[in-house]
Amino acid sequence: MNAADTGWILTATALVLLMTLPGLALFYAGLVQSKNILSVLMQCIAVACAASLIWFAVGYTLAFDEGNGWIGGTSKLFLAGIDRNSVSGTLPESLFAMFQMTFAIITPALMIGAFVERIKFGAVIMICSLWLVVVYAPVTHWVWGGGWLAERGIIDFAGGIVVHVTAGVSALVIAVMLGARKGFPEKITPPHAPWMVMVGASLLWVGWFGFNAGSAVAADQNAAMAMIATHLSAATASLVWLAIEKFRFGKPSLVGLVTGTIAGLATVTPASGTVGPLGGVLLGLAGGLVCYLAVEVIKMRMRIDDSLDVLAVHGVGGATGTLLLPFLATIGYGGTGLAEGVTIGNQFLTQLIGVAVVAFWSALATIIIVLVTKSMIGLRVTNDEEVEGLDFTYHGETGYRQ
Amino acid sequence: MNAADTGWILTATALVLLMTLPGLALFYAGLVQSKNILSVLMQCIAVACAASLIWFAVGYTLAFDEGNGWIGGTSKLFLAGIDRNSVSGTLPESLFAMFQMTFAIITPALMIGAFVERIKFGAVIMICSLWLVVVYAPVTHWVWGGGWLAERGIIDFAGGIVVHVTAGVSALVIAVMLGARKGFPEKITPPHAPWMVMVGASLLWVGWFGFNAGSAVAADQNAAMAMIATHLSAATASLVWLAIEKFRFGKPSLVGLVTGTIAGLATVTPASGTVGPLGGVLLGLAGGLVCYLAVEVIKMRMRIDDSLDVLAVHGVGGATGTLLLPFLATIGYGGTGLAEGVTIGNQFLTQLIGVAVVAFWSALATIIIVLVTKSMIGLRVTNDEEVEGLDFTYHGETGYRQ
Amino acid sequence: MNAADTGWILTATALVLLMTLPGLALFYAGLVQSKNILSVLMQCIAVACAASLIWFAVGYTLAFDEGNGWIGGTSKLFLAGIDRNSVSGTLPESLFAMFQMTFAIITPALMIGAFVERIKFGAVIMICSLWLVVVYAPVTHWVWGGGWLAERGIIDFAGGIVVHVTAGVSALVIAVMLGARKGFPEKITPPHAPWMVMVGASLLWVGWFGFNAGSAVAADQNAAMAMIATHLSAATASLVWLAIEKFRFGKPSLVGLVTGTIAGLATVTPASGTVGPLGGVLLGLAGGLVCYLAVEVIKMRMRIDDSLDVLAVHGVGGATGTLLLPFLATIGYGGTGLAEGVTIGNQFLTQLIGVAVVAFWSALATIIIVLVTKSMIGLRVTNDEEVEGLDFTYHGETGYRQ
Amino acid sequence: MKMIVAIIQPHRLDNVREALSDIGVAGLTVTEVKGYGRQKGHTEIYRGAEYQIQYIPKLKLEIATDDKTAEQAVVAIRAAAGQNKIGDGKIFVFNLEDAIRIRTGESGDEAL
Amino acid sequence: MKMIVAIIQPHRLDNVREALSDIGVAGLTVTEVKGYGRQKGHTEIYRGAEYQIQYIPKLKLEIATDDKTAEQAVVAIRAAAGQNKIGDGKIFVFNLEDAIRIRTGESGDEAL
Amino acid sequence: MKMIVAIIQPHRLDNVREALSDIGVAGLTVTEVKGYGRQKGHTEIYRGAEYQIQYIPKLKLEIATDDKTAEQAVVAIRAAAGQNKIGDGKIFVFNLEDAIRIRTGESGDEAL
Ligand SMILES: Nc1ncnc2c1ncn2[C@@H]1O[C@H](COP(=O)(O)OP(=O)(O)O)[C@@H](O)[C@H]1O
Ligand SMILES: Nc1ncnc2c1ncn2[C@@H]1O[C@H](COP(=O)(O)OP(=O)(O)O)[C@@H](O)[C@H]1O
Ligand SMILES: Nc1ncnc2c1ncn2[C@@H]1O[C@H](COP(=O)(O)OP(=O)(O)O)[C@@H](O)[C@H]1O
Repeated sequence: MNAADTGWILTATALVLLMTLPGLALFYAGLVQSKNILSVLMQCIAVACAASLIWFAVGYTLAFDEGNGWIGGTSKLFLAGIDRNSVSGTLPESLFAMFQMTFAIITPALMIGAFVERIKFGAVIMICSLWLVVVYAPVTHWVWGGGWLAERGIIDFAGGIVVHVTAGVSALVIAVMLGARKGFPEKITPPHAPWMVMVGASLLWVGWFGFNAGSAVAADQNAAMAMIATHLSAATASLVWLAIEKFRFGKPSLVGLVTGTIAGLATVTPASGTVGPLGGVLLGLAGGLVCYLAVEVIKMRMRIDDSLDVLAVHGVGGATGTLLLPFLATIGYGGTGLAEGVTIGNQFLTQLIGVAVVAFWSALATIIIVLVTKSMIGLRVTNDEEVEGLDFTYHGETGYRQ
Repeated sequence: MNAADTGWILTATALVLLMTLPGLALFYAGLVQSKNILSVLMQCIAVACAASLIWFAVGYTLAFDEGNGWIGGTSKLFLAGIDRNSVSGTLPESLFAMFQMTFAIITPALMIGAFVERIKFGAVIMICSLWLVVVYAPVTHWVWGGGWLAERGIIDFAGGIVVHVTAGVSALVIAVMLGARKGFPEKITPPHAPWMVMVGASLLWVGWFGFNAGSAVAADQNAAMAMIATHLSAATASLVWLAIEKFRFGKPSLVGLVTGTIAGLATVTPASGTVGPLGGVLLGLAGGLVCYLAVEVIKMRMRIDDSLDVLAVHGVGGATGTLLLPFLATIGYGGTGLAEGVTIGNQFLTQLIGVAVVAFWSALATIIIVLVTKSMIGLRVTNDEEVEGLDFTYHGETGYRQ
Repeated sequence: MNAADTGWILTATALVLLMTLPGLALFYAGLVQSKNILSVLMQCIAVACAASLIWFAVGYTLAFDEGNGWIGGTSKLFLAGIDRNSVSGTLPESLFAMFQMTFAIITPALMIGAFVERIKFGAVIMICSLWLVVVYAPVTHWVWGGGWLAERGIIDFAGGIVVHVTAGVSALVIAVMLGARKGFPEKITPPHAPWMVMVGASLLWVGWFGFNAGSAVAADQNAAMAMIATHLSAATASLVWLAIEKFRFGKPSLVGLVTGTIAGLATVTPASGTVGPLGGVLLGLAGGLVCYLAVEVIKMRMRIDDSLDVLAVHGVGGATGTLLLPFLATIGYGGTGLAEGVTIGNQFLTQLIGVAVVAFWSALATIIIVLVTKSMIGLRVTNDEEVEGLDFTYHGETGYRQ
Repeated sequence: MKMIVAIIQPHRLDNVREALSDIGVAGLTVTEVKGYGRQKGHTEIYRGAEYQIQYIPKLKLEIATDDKTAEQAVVAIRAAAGQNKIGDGKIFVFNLEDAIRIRTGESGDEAL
Repeated sequence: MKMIVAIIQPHRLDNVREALSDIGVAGLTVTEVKGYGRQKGHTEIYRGAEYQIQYIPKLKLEIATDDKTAEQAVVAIRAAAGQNKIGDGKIFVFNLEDAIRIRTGESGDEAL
Repeated sequence: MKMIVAIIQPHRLDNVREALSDIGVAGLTVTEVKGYGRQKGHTEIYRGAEYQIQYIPKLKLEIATDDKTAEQAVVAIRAAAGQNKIGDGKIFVFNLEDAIRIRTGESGDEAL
């Protein structure tokens, strides 16, 4: 066990929890109508709690216990066998399990953005809970738990595939199956609190240092390089979004800029262990552009009410970074290059297979999960409930009383 | 001196400060009426500042300087003698004193929840300042400073007794002596900003990692185990509260869930160095249930206006964890068990004595402090001031001007 | 490379980013009118993004690459040559560059407070970008990059001169050249959200631990001493401000107290590596008093609309700490004393020269930058835009929609 | 001229506005108000304690019309706002002595 | 019918409402307003600078009643809202031509 | 007596208030309202999607005056609020049957 690494990952764990609570919760809550602010905060924190217990009970073992190429073993159900002497790499295994738990918290929480303002609270909990077991745990095993994609040499440093592609694709599926918000797209009301969106995005940015630099699971140069690449990608994508809005509409918006921030962060995530500073900047450029277009296509053209653009920003960003990584591994200084004897072509193919198969599995499994949930407790609130707002109808509370 | 431990405790110190500023401040401010939001924030930060200077001047030496079983010595008044080479365990002593200072900040600040919306600002400062010297410093010495309870082998890893029992009991005493808010209980108005309560709770949760895992004063497996136990207790208690509200009222509320979060965190605090993950879950279960009942009993049955439930959530939670700890030390994996040759019975007795004596002393001393304060500057604002709100009447400001 | 130091600076970097995003942004946004809240948040985050890329491209090399006494070299443009093995002291150089980047982010962002509510968005970006290259990078080289002031033995541990004097002086210059807000001083409206100001100040306080204790670039006793001195200065200055308002107006305000907090933090910054706890308290006393007077003089007497008191709080605070430091280096315990054979007089002279020359250069360069910006894109919004508010006129958004 | 003041359920606003434009009423002024009446307010529960919310959010619409349009307007509002639930609201009709358009100074019916 | 409009101090609301129900007035509509009048607004001080807050938060109550109840209502409001301080507020009485209950279509006194 | 109700652009408030005090009108009540009329609301764009904001923030001023002051008041308001832009707003004049000062019980013109 290495104390320095342990100290840094204890910190990184706190930072990743900060991403969801309250970072992501505020980011999403500011984007909805004021009559639904509490429902979004509630969905985020309730999912975080449920995910924690599920990860403790079955998630960790299915993801990280030795098993076959497709799924982990069951010897660590309820973290069985993990005592004060168990280690994982240079960390106490309890810490590794805890660090990974914060990833298992934010990933399903990310999906919430796709179905806010119209979904039953119970459905959110059920869908996210099943999803964690059926989609997140196995995919984590494939990529980080020594599964078949790991075997194939896929590179996903901090979760472009594991976190962003899974959540993004599944979110879209749920949004489609649930249906759009009343009045979408013409009569949707704008974000009720852009300032809150910015605060959430800022906390996500800060917390993402724990997410990406923490994924080095060590306090070393790889963590350092991941942090600077992450930061530069976020800054670049933010400015890309600002520039696009400036030229298209004349007025760059705060909500736009911070959406770019998140796009940049999602895009650099899988590559943050592979690229250097320049690579980070280039990923930010690509992520900013691609995600902006993706929002257009999905919301405007395809008219799908992925309400807070989970697929367009997270899924597409994560996939973009995953696929560009082979080309950027050797750009500029600070990159790691690819493994001995692996060509850019090979690596790209591996990455592509990873994205495709994971996207496919996420979609398929989510369809089943949603159908099951629908048949058991239903998905959508009534028209009146949607009109009155979920804060009062589902939680009996009022968001603002000034 | 160990650099890795030092790095982690520097971090933990920042996290514990974050718990109070702005965590606890927001948690409390969101629960009051909008006309009192600033007064609550002001009380929290002013108490934090006063506590810092008092800890520097007399608190640290009375708590941690060698003395007798009841009180520490005075050789470290104004941190005398602490220079750049002084160490405490594997840490620079200046860091240990600073880390402990953040505990001395949050403990009196916790009490504020009991007397909001009706107490004079001056009385808050005076009561909390005296309390820090008369209650907190000695009790800290008893438990953590080598005092009589330490001698007796009491286990209070991060402050179930030192922080939560002292603050909870004293808070109730102050609430009773001050009297209820105008119109309590029928005409009290609901929390003005549940979203703010959730943000505060989230920051408390994140900061609590520094509080509990930091109490290992090392970057090691004990810190790691404390973090995961803490997290699981918080998640479990949150869901317990959610479930209770769902079954009793049909609508689970955000304020309810996050109240459960804090109950779970307070409950696991004393035991977080002793139990493993499963112990954390069980403590969360117990804490969630017991604290929920305590709120009922104190507010509904006894009709005491401990306005934000400081005793019910913190005091009762801390005591519950302290008393259950002997039974959970060996449950599941990752627990430490009890000291060589100590039976569960012995340990429980010790824990019980600790809780009882500390509760008694906290109550007694607080009564005197309040009487002194009342005679010198008075306790309660006038009826008109209470109606107009403390933000303007005591601080000359307006909370919201949109 | 030392892993423990690396772990702490990774953390400190996250904390310093937290200072700007969202700390400073909220601190400033709460002080303006609600119709300008988004414009302030936008200016802060857009400047943060621009500064990051500029630091990556030219800032770091001009500040820290070997050069002459006045400016650094150009061998590290775009962080050229920094790979995974490059070290700086005991840290990976990529981390040192990243840590310093967060300083390069907050310094220009500090200036925003001087010209809010009336400046063109484009002008903010242009001025801050040029300023970073022409003022911040060279001055950083002078003091921290081995330049002429370093040679002369100046002491500026965490940026009293580099950060606060540069930003404060330049901010005032910009405010003067831009002109006051419409109706200043009689008809200015009070802060629209004091609660938000307090939240921002709290996050600044927490983040400042990374700023000052991080400036030890090690997890050691110097970091620890810096943290406690920093904290005590903040607490003291807060109470000084509270006391002044209590005696002058009868009502201590929240905005006042937290302004004292920031004054105390700015004042201790340059000295936080030199003094001990008592020195921190004394600096807080001095900083609280001097900055309070400075606000009076600049706003009331000189009637300059440095809107959020950047010079009075940051510039004056930083200068005060820089000049007092020689006298406090040996007060109480925990101070470092001055270098072998350096008298208080010599050191004071060096500090004075540093403050004076940096202030002069900041003013001169800023005048030119502002003139250039004015001639190219103009500085001030139209009267109608100012009346309608910058949120909608420049960013097309509405801050609150409840 | 008449000033029609309607207290309605917030979510009926768009309905009502469309109904009014159909009969050629171009302008109106909306105010967020709280209503107290037959409709019992809801209760909210925090930490087990019940809070009775007696004042219910409503919207108040003020519509100035000429005399003949007034009656149609009342009918239109009723049709568009009514859900035949307690709390649907009320319509009040006042005599409006004069109306002036600030921009042009037109007064009387032309000002509407 | 009459429409009684009362501008009162916010914290007198409950008093007034109770006084009104005592005389059988069931409904009313409340609006948050800002008042300017004899009562000088307070000053707030931020960082040593004084800010004059001229507009004072008040509540505006609108109560529709039949003609005979109107007078009692005015008396009741005065009694319940008055503290004999500047800023207590004012009561305005208008003629109300018609009132319609949206739900039922009842009009005139039955609608109240 | 008359009750003058003016819907104006928010930023014209101070102008109007000064103009009114010049003609000796001491008091008024201000309400934040949203207006719908000839003036097209602005659009806001979030993530590329356009949102049409149809209801425009306005201020509603209520000024009770005696009959003779009323006309001056209308003129004064027009002059002070007008910028000759669509959306400048409107002025409505009602007959005010009675006014009572809560504090003193004075009624009629003395109450103003
Ligand atoms: N006498 C009244 N004067 C003024 N406003 C009233 C009066 N009675 C009702 N209202 C308003 O009308 C709204 C609806 O009235 P309510 O009695 O709740 O339902 P309904 O009119 O459908 O029976 C109330 O919320 C209140 O705002
Ligand atoms: N002429 C007026 N027209 C409309 N509202 C008025 C008028 N005069 C006063 N008010 C309202 O009545 C409130 C109380 O009036 P004020 O003159 O302050 O106290 P008082 O009526 O007790 O002398 C004011 O805040 C304002 O809202
Ligand atoms: N018929 C009406 N009844 C009530 N209020 C109206 C009416 N017409 C306009 N208003 C109010 O007057 C404001 C300005 O009117 P508008 O038509 O936009 O500009 P203008 O009167 O200058 O042509 C509107 O925002 C609305 O609040």
